[in-house]
Amino acid sequence: MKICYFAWVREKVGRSEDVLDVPGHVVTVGDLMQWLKTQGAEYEAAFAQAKVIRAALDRAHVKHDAAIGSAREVAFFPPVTGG
Amino acid sequence: MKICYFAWVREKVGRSEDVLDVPGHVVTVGDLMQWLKTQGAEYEAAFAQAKVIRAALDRAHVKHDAAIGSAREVAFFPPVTGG
Amino acid sequence: MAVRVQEADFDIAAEMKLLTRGRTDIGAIATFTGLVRGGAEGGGIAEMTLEHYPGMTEDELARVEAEAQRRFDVQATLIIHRVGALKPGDNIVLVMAASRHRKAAFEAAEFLMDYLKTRAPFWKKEQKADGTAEWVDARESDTEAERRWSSGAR
Amino acid sequence: MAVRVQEADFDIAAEMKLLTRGRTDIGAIATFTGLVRGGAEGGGIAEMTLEHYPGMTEDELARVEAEAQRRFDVQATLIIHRVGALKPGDNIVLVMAASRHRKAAFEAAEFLMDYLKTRAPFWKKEQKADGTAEWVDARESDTEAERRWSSGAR
Repeated sequence: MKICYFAWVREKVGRSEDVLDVPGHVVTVGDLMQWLKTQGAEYEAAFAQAKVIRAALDRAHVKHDAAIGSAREVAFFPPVTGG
Repeated sequence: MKICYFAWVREKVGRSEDVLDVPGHVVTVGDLMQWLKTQGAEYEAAFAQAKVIRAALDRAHVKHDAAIGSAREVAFFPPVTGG
Repeated sequence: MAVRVQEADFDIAAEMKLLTRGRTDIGAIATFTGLVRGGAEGGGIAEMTLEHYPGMTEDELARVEAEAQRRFDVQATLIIHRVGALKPGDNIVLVMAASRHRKAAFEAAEFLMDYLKTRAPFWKKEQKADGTAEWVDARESDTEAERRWSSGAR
Repeated sequence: MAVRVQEADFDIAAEMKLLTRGRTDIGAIATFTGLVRGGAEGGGIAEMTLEHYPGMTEDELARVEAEAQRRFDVQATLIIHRVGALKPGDNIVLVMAASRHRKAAFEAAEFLMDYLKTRAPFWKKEQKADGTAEWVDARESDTEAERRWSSGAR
């Protein structure tokens, strides 16, 4: 699964994307963040305040309880600040 | 007293301004319109629907009951349609 | 803070550059441009003539602008209104409001237009394609639009 | 109906001409331009970097634009958003809405900005004059501004 990071999430993780094999018990976007936190200090730092992080599945906004299903691309980022 | 006309008021009166000696009983802007109506067929036509005509004294909007006082320029025109 | 009445067309990009030149405290600019519409088929408009009351127009626009500056947190405003003969598609009016934030910029631009529409002494005459000509009637919706600024509805 | 994400600056006059070219059914164009502010003295901003999510940005802006077209009586809309390194005074975003009448044009432009601010995946990082850098925090007022479009308050 391709996982993309943006803004300070990207900076804390230390890279802009990962391609990872995710265990079967990871069902929702929220589950994925919890699992990522166990994958190293950089992930732990990036997802420490998981509540404020926003997510997208295949480039559309979703809530943390959204099922990842067959999505090919998951993204994590802070609240947007364009405009 | 200088009296200016604009848009269809001007077209009906047939000129864009008059300089007229106005009798003493003409106190308000409304009085002036009533008196003008007696000054010829063109004025009668122009001020037939006096209620819809707007007025200005020395280039500031006023209501029909405004006293002309020492104003040097009175103007009559339809509701504005710029913008 | 500028008000202009002119026959010539205007360039919105040039006006915006002038308004912001040398300053970095402006974060938001809302603008409104009014154009001559061609009207319906058949009864289409060939030309529009804009008459105004020289002297009063400038005074009234300056009053409208001062009132916007008083009501809203805006750093700069601009009103340009054309007069004379115009064709469908031509620019008629440009209003611009610059502020730190977008809410004040939008509100000030809307306010400027609503007040201009009911207070500035301009009159439009439409020459139709069939040769007839008519003075444009004032719209009740414009009076309503102005009224909301005094009703406390916003 | 157009959406662009680009590093280059834009020219509002040229964009407006493109939007109205060959048509005479547009009577009103409302625009919004967002600019980089310099910030307070001392803590002033030297540079701003705009990051985005390529692919999703364009999709999201297109969704926002389609929603504006559905909600308001607009004939044409445009969104241009810059990315990359910008300086105080530089343009960030341009939104444009063209309609027959001014009310729909203003409402659509405000709607586009409110939705863009909360939905389009852009992130701003400010480089301060003192050498520090910070990601800009999202503003609660932006979320409130978006919410009014679903609350039926307007």
